[in-house]
Amino acid sequence: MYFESAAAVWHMEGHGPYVWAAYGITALVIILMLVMPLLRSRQMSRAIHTEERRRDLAQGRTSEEGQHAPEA
Amino acid sequence: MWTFVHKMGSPPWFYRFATIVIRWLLPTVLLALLAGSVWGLLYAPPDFRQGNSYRIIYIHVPAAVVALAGYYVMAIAGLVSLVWKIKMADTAMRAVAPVGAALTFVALVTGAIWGKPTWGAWWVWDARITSMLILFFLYLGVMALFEAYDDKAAAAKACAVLSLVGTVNIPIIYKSVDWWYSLHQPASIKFTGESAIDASMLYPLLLMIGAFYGLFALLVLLNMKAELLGTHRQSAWLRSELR
Amino acid sequence: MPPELGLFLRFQVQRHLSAALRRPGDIFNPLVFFLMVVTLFPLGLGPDPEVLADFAPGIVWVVALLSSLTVSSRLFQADYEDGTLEQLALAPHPLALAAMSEVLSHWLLSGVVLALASPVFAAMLNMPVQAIPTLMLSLVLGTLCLSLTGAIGAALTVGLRRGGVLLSLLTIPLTVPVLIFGVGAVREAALGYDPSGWLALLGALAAGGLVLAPLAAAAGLRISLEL
Amino acid sequence: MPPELGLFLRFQVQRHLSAALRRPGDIFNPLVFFLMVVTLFPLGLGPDPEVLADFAPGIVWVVALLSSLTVSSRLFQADYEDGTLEQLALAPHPLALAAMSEVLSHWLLSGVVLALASPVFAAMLNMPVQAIPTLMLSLVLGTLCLSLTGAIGAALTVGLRRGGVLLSLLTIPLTVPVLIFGVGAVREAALGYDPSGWLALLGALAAGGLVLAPLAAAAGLRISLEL
Amino acid sequence: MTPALRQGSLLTLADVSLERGARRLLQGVTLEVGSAELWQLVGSNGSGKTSLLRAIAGLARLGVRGAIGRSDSFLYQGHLPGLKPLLTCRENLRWHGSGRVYTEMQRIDEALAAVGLAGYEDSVVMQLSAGQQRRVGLARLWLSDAALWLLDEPFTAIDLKGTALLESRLQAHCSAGGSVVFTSHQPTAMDGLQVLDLNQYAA
Amino acid sequence: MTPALRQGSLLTLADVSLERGARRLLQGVTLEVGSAELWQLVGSNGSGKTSLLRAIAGLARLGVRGAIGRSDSFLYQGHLPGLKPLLTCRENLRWHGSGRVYTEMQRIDEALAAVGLAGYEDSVVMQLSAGQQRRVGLARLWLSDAALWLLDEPFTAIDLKGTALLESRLQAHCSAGGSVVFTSHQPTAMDGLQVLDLNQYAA
Ligand code: HEM
Ligand SMILES: Nc1ncnc2c1ncn2[C@@H]1O[C@H](COP(=O)(O)OP(=O)(O)OP(=O)(O)O)[C@@H](O)[C@H]1O
Ligand SMILES: Nc1ncnc2c1ncn2[C@@H]1O[C@H](COP(=O)(O)OP(=O)(O)OP(=O)(O)O)[C@@H](O)[C@H]1O
Ligand SMILES: [Mg+2]
Ligand SMILES: [Mg+2]
Repeated sequence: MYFESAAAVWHMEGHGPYVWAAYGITALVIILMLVMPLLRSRQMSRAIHTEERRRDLAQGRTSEEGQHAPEA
Repeated sequence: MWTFVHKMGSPPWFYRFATIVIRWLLPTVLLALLAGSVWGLLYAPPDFRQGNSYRIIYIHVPAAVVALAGYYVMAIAGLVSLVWKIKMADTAMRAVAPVGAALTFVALVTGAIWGKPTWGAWWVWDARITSMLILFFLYLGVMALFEAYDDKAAAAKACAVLSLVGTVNIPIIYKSVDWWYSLHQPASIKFTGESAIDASMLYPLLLMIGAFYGLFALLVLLNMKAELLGTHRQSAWLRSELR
Repeated sequence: MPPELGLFLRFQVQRHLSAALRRPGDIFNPLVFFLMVVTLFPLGLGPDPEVLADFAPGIVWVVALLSSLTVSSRLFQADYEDGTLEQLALAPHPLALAAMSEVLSHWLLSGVVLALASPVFAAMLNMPVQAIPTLMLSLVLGTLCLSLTGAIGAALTVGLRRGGVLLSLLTIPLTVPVLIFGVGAVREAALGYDPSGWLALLGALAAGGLVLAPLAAAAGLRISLEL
Repeated sequence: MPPELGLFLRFQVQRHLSAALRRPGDIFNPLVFFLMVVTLFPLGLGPDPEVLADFAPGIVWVVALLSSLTVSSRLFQADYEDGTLEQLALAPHPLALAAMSEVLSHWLLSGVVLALASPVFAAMLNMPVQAIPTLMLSLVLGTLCLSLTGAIGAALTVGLRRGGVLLSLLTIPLTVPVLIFGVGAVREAALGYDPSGWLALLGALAAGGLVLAPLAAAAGLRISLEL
Repeated sequence: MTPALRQGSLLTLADVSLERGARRLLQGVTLEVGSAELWQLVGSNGSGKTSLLRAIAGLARLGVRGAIGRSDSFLYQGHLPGLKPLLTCRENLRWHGSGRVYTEMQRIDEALAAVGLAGYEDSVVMQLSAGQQRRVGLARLWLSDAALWLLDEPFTAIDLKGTALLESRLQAHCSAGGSVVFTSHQPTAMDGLQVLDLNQYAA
Repeated sequence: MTPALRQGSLLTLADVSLERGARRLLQGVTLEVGSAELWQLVGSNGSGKTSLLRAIAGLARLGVRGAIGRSDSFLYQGHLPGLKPLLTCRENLRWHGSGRVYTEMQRIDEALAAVGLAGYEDSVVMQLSAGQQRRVGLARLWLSDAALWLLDEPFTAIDLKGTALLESRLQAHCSAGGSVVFTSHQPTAMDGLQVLDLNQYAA
């Protein structure tokens, strides 16, 4: 470890704000980029599930029966 | 080899492949990013000229390098989709653009932040910075074009054409921006020489570059999966996959 | 029995020119536009002749780029909207040839005319006289490159509503080399050096563009027709 | 029984905004376009920060003017082509009110957004920080003037094919005062003086324009409908 | 209400003549439309049907001579439907160029259902077929409370079922005391239809 | 000549299915058009007539499945006439988008006369009425020597006399061994007309 104390890490001899801002923004962008597709996937699969259930209900089947849908 | 390519082109197979890869890649990449950052931020020695502000290099350079490579990945995907009409290539191209744009954005913003303590200005019209900005524009163009089409199949084809044209142009752009800079007898601002970097600074940098490549792959795969869920919501394989 | 390719190209260009000549305003208006925009710069930058002369090549070239973009955004619009494009796509001739004829007519009516008129702008901005031949030649070559690039963007956006700004977004990054080479040539000539290196680069861009851009534009047009 | 005038205006603006929000690109693209055009200037004029800072107010304002012109050239185009304009002309409300709503929506989506983003351009061109509030305020007022002027030109040219360049011809001379006042304000602020005189002039232009331009635009639209 | 309008009628044309470019098109057109009347304008291509309708609506004034009196409560629908391609069917009907705003979503949905577009309420108009787009425009007839309708070729691109539907709507409007003046090249078989042949006024 | 074309026929569709956006439009369309045949495509609004014609012409390929074989000698005329508003009728016919250039002015004038536009040869197309503009586009049928004609709603905006004229032209083309596939909502009474109802293939 190069720095002696947590305060020194924070301050970085005056360059702290710049360095931490850069890392912070980068972390923010990475998290956003990770979360967006995950959220979209979850939303999609939930939509597919409800659609499926509605269709199964309409056909008077339980969702267990529909499990062996043929591969397309 | 061909069977592998063939398999990659089939959405069900790719979906399963991506699911497995993501399961391994996600923790690995996060760990590598964390380790590299801690190493670069806390353990690497400061630069003798720039002091601690140089620690930004551990995100700035990896982001810049991967962003540049990303454009070629996108163009290759475009070529594959135009020539061999493989649908997954469309999806890949669609997925690369926002990731590449985000990484370019990171490179630009961290560079701008770095510039303030180093050069006293948020922005300088250095040749390399300028060409990075143009790369950002190229990504934004592809994204805007994709947005503008309603029909996603047509959108992918259009973006493929655009990114191929861009690829032909990138070397010319880079060269021309270099000449532009030398034409105007640049101000006394210079990047630090690249060969001067010490091993204790280099290793964390290499680790971070690797981690960013992994991050790129991870983000692209995640985007592709989300895209597949959207476009194949009617197909039986996806429904059985989700149970 | 389709006519020969050369004949096809000739008739196409002829058709464009005769439509344009029916409205001579279409030729003069861009020139006046150019003139007005060039006058905006002294208003915006301050009228010091020294300063203006120094930056004249840059100003003329930036304006040329912007005005070329503005005009080329509608390159295929009329043909798309009235169904001519469909017919061209179904024709036995390669669509790239039709795209090329469109670009060439557009260039003759805008770029070449602009280059011919450019000495006036040079005079307005105090550009040294020895730079004028270079300015004209670089504009002739450069506007061809700009029209070719614009054609690719126009082909990709022709089927879309509100393509206007989108087109600029797609093409501006691609036109950066043209701007740099053009300014480089005129600047070098204004300083009394030999600009032929820069002009050669512009020529190479134009030649490469003439081969590749029509192909890309044709691919873009086929996609747009699917919408 | 027609709804109240205020309601009419509100619904009109709402209609425009909801069409624009369906395509967020319509809001972001002009910003990116602006960024790109600002980038063209260092490429044309050279990277020297001193020079750029000197020219910055002029550059930003010329670009704002040109981009406003480009966009506003199509202000009434869609309404003309799909027949909405006929209906508006037959409506019990004054046509000027409809024109005003068109201008206001356009301004909200372009001018105001541009003003909000202008600090980034200021940083890129090394403009002094103390000039930024003035830059933003002057852009808000100035782009309203530009949109209003553009609307008059667009109304007069909407029935014509290839109105694009013609429009610029009509409106550029009318926008010269806006450019001069805008640059004046920013320049003054950059030098540390009080820009309120220039801003007051811009505000007066905007207020006068808000009253008169819709009337002129409505008259122009009626003429265009006769074609 | 324009001054030339006779009492109790919705439209009066007295010796109207039209010019376009430098050419005289029509001369001496005289017509009186009371309430509950159904008029079809016929005439060969280029005889001036569109020009006359636009003159009646007040969109064209240059080259129009003679006295035109027209009720203020009218609806004009020309060749162009006035639809915004990026808005959905619902949004397009919600707001009408004439400044009318329909806020009851239920009436809008009923109108859409009436023209056979149930299920397309939230589709963007751009993605409809030629006939479907025309139908969205025609749905306005189900929302209108104007007395006089001026319709230029309303049957264009509409299929047979749609034609029957539209005809019954026009007749319902007449039964309610309104009047319709429309152009069409196809002979239509509606009760009480009166035909004005513009060829006879050709100048 | 596309590979899927059977010997002696001008158009073969084998189990063609169409998709637009994410929606299946048509499924299992099968059709064989030999020479001297006259086919009318019917179907309600939005059933996919335009989409099918575009797929046959080769303008749409995304979302088209199945085998389409079509003679190389064909003419497609869609909703849009492909006329330049600023050129005159003569100039517009002289040059055709398909790359064909007709240099004999006499044939052009004959075609214009055939569609009832004698006297308008040098009029700028922009200033013609809706039906007259359609007629200029249709004049191309008098100049064409393609075997297969694909026409999308050719009768739109044409008056009764014009309709009769066009019908006789289509029949003359068939007598000469050519074939026509056209869409129209109006029932037409031509000899030997065959009708394909797309509603039956709706997916
Ligand atoms: C917005 C501003 C900036 C941008 C867009 C930018 C862009 C880039 C790019 C693209 C690279 C990778 C080049 C390569 O690996 O070949 C890079 C590397 C680098 N940048 Fe930046 N940069 C910016 C600001 C800065 C600043 C202010 C500094 C600090 C002095 C800096 C220092 C470096 C260093 C040291 C490298 C790696 C060593 C080298 O390859 O020379 N950059 N930058
Ligand atoms: N650009 C588009 N994007 C997505 N879907 C579309 C598009 N254009 C048309 N469609 C859909 O395709 C279907 C068929 O359209 P098409 O134009 O082929 O119908 P059509 O049979 O020609 O109808 P019409 O008789 O109204 O002309 C319609 O239901 C429409 O909603
Ligand atoms: N913009 C114009 N400028 C000059 N003349 C015009 C213009 N538009 C139409 N005309 C002329 O006016 C005449 C009547 O046109 P109009 O559109 O009223 O005919 P129409 O009866 O509606 O015909 P159609 O049945 O073809 O729709 C035509 O002969 C045409 O040449
Ligand atoms: Mg008409
Ligand atoms: Mg159709």
